[in-house]
Amino acid sequence: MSTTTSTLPPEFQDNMESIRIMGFWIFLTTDLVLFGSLFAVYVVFRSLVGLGPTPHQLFVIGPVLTETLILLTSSFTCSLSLYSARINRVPGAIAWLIVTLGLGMSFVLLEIHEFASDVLNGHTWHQSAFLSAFFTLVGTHGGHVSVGVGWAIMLAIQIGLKGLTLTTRRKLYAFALYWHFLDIVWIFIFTVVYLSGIA
Amino acid sequence: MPIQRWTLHLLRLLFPPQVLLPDIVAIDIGLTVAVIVIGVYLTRTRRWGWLWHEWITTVDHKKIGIMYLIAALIMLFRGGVDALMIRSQLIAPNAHFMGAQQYDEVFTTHGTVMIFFMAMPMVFALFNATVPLMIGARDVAFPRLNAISFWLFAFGAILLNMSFSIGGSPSAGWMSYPPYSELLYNPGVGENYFLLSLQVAGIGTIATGINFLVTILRMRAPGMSLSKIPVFVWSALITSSLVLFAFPPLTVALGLTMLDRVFGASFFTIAHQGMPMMYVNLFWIFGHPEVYILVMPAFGVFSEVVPTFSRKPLFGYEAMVGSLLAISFLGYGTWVHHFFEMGAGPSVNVFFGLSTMLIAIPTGVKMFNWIFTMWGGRIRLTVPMLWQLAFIPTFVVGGATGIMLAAVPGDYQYHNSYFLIAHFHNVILGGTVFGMLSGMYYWWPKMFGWKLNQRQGTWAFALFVSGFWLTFMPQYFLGFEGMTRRMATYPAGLGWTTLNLWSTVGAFVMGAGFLVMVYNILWSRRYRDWDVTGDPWDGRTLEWSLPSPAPEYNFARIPMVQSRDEWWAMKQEGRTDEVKISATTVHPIHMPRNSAMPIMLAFAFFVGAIGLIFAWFWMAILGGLGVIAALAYGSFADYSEVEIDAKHVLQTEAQLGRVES
Amino acid sequence: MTKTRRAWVFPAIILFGGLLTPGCGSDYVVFHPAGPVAQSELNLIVLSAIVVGVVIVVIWVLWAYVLIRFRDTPHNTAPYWPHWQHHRVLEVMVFVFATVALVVVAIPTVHKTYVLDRIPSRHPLVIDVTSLDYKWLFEYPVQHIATVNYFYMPTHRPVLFQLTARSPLSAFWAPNLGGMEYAMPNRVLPLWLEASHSGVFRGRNANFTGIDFWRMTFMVHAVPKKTFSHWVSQVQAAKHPMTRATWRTLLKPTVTPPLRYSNYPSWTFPQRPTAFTVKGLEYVPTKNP
Amino acid sequence: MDHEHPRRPQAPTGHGDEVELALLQPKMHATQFPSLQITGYILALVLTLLAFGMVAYHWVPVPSLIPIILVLAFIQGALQMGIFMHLREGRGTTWHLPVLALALFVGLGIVGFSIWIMMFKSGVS
Ligand code: HEA
Ligand code: HEA
Ligand code: CUA
Ligand SMILES: [Cu+2]
Repeated sequence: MSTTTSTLPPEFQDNMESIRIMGFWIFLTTDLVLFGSLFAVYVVFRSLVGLGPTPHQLFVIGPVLTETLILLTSSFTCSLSLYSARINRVPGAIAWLIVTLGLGMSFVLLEIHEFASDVLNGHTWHQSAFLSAFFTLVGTHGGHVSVGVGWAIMLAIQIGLKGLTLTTRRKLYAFALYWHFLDIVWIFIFTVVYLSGIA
Repeated sequence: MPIQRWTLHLLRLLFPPQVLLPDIVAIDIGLTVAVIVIGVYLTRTRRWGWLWHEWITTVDHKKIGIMYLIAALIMLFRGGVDALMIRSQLIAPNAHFMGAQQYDEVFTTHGTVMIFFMAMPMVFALFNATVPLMIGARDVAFPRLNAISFWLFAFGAILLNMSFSIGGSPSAGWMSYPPYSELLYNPGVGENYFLLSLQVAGIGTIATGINFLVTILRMRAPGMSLSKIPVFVWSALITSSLVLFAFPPLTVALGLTMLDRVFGASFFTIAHQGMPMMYVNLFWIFGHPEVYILVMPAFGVFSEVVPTFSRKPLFGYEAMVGSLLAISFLGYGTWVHHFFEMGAGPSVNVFFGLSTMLIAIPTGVKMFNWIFTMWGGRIRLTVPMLWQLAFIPTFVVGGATGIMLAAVPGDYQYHNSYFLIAHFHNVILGGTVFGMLSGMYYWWPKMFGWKLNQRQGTWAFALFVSGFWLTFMPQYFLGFEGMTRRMATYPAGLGWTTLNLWSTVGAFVMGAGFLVMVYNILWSRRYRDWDVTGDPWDGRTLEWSLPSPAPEYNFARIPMVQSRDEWWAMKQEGRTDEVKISATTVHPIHMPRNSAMPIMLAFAFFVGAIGLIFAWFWMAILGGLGVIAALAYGSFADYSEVEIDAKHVLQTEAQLGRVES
Repeated sequence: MTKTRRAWVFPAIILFGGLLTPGCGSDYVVFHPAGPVAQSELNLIVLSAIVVGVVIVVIWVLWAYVLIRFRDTPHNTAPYWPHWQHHRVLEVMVFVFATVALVVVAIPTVHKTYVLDRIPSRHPLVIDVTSLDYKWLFEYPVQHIATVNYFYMPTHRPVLFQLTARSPLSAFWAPNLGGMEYAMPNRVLPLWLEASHSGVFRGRNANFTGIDFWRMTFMVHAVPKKTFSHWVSQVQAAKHPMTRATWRTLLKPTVTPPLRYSNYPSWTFPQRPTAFTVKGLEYVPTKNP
Repeated sequence: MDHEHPRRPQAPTGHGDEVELALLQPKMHATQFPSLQITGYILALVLTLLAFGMVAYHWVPVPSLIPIILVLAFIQGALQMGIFMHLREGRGTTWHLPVLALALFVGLGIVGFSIWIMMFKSGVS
């Protein structure tokens, strides 16, 4: 199993850049434990509804399914962006990145809309431990997605300015990892929070 | 008079009535004077630029290590003063040296400062100072992130210490259990300080964990396989991985409490069906691994110190590494032993009681292996070795009482009593503090280039250790007499008086030991005993192959490692010339460039944290924008480097006598 | 070298002083059990102390031996083995030693944890305990009386304490009778204790709840059955019931002297404990409402 | 552990020796059509809609419903990791894999144990 530098994927050809990618992976694992803790809180608090609504009463599944499909699609377009970068198509990489961040933004907007309508119905997180856990778990994910959108914007600018260098390739790769990771977290939110909630 | 009202209002916000105690005012004045004196001194000697270029913006792991060490020693003093205040209050029944509120604040800050702002930075000081040198690397994997970690820690520490004079200290204990820590029982900003200072420092800690994990896995010199790295490096590796998975639950626990307090959520409140025990659960998912985070580096230090001063290789390297792995793994599954009393049921308690006990096996393997390392060796009683020698008999007592605590029905009687206080000081001081001090004395010459006086060091050691035994042994018996922790004072007639007196006397003996140690450092700095060899202890690992202190690029030539105690092997086989370079082989070296971004980023966090503490949301948003700006700036600036040209390297090495003729 | 050696005398003296001070006076509440629960816990404490004591002694002896024998002095005749770093048999022995010691502690730990979780009687006396800020409220649901900061219990009859709190998390601890258990808001936890001889015992809150936490103590009067019924009828006869107004004063964060009430409103204690409901006399977890 | 060095093309020696930019020759391993990505996308959609259908249209009885959709979520997570997250790419030893496994273990442990602990199963203590 001897690998020479040139047969490695491009992001790993430079040693320092490959070390940075590994650092990012490790960061994602800590984020995974962070979400694990939030899931633990949510699962334990699910039934602590007090005088507030139960999950069943609260959730409207239609918009959530839309959010899910949007995020899945953005995950796909994100992988296309990395794919374009790997076949050295700068415009493709940037274009798919922009599509991705656009989808991410619409996901965030839909989520804000969902939260806002809950709050307007009087279901603030003050109302019960369940609502606190719900808003926090889903909100933390949403916050991560928003950060990802900001990051994607900067990345698109950087790739536009500098082209595909060692550094921008590594950044795009890290961004893709982040984005897919959030997608996976969302799948679990969709399953554990929403689907289980209305089941 | 609206202006007057507003000023009064502002003043009251900044200095709530309980803060206007004469002692605090005195300390505030003292602090202000100290800051002014330092400022004037720096201006007079024109040192501002030096401070900025050499230290504040540095990304050099060696300098960051020194800054961590200084911060940790200052915090040891701060936490130690708190400890002496605690002990002074408890010296006699019905004492009113402090009021109850102030006592509560003092033990809370004592615990918080000691664990998060003394022990953790002390550990990171040693990691930073030595790990890259021990693995033959020129720096850590992410030097700028390393500086960010340090500054986040520093601003976290400033936040916690600020609480004392601006707004009020936290007073709910170092683990801040809700609902007591919720607004209902704890209005005011003290608790917010606790939550946010730990949050800010915690982010830095996670970053350090990532950094050292990657450094050790990816930056080793050629030939240095994982089975050849020194055990201290193993301990750093494993500690880092514990940090990775222990801190996120803490982040969540603190974050949710903050949401409750500042944003009106209902996680751990009594009302709205909040569930405070979930905080306790999350806190200890972090808290138990945390105590191993504190002790494993000490185990690592001892695994370096014992072989060096016994002139023998470490006994059972594989077992030593394996037991570290086993402890860290088991350490994730024991946390319920901190709340056996919550009624989770016998099966839960039995499971966690047994998993706790299991840790005695790998720890026991280590204890015996250190003894076997000394067996058949030649023991030199240097100061680092003395600390190690005190560690073995002390730690075994603390560990043994830990096993007693893990016997579930026994814990129903010990929980929250002074037996518990004695247990954990026994392991924390006997393990972590002895270990870190041992490491400090051991690596001091490597960090600073001069040695600490041995005779004074021995006295500091003797006073500190004897004070330790006198302080904490009586506390076990106080536990059996039914004395619980966190009592602001106690009535006479319960039989607690004598033992408490002993304990207080012991604490002051420890204080004296600490003072001798400070004197030791200052004296040794005044009459510097330079270490010209780079290898003052006849060491075994790679850091001793370098001059003291190491040049900024550490290794002019990256060593090709062949065996475990590589430097020892070089000395034995007469290969020491391998570290020298020649004019033909020298290359220019790229090093990361200093950056102001880390301190700016940490400062933005600081501003945001203050905004959240006082619920000044505009300020929190400002801080958030600052963070984004710093990150964006960092992203565009990329990792810039400076080149140290070959001539300069050659010159430096020649001065150190490390160029082949 | 002599200087170093002198420095060692100091810790040695203090160590012995520290170990010799404690005796076994009656102040050592944990060592003077007055009931089966505390007795059983004490037995485990003693057993575990002996086992870990053996471990400590073994380590100390080895440590002292090595330290004396293998010093780096010019005329030391001890062997020097600069390459000795493995010994399979020794390593296995250490492993076995620790494991055996642990098993000795672990078996009774498991056994007792389960035993202490089952109340040994179908007819316990039930006392509902509420931790209020800086005081303890005891209510007898059958006798319909209530006391503050002290209570009577008959000897030789298991008592089932049902613990809850209208204050931050507290811990109910009467060391002579047995170990502690949390009293927490929103939840009722069961704890059983029994007195096997009469006496007056101290109890206290063992979990920090605020500035007057250290004053939050109570007295347990364990008395023969007759005396107990007598006391109950005395309290009932006093015609001094707890009212809504008294309850409100009790809720305030204050320290109070012992008090007693001939009756109390039932809503002062959670009717439907969140987690438990009575089924026969077995306490089983219920689903949330 | 000992075998990793021969595999490593050059020693990681700090910041000194980065590969020259010109040497960089990105090569695609796959074909010129992103078929892997498309497969992944379709699989994700199918799994999501399957889970959704089970809940919304009661395709399976309630008791086994939640375990089944959880299993579906795990399958989808694994697929996404494998296909989109380039899980096995790396240089030298791919260290992120064991760390990731550990994190999963810890994360699931936190969830599982928390549920168990918070059931308050004590009879009498
Ligand atoms: C450095 C820190 C450190 C370390 C290393 C340990 C190590 C251990 N601790 Fe400790 N502990 C704390 C710091 C630490 N602890 C703190 C800070 C608290 C309280 C926090 C608070 O409430 O504020 C605490 C509380 C605490 C509790 C909770 C008590 C309570 O709240 O009621 C328990 C209970 O099981 C416990 C057990 C143990 C055990 C079994 C070990 C074991 O790891 C010890 C293992 C070592 C040995 C056993 C000695 C060597 C072994 C041999 C020689 C082999 C043979 C030995 C035997 C067979 C016995 N600890
Ligand atoms: C690393 C952790 C660490 C360390 C090193 C220490 C060190 C000490 N601790 Fe600490 N302690 C904790 C962690 C630690 N502690 C924690 C987590 C708690 C729980 C808090 C809580 O309940 O929330 C606690 C609680 C605690 C209590 C219980 C308070 C209570 O519950 O009411 C006591 C009481 O004796 C105590 C004492 C001491 C003493 C005497 C020292 C000594 O070792 C201190 C050493 C002394 C010095 C280093 C002195 C410094 C020098 C000077 C001040 C110069 C002046 C000198 C003279 C005038 C002679 N500690
Ligand atoms: Cu510490 Cu569990
Ligand atoms: Cu512990």
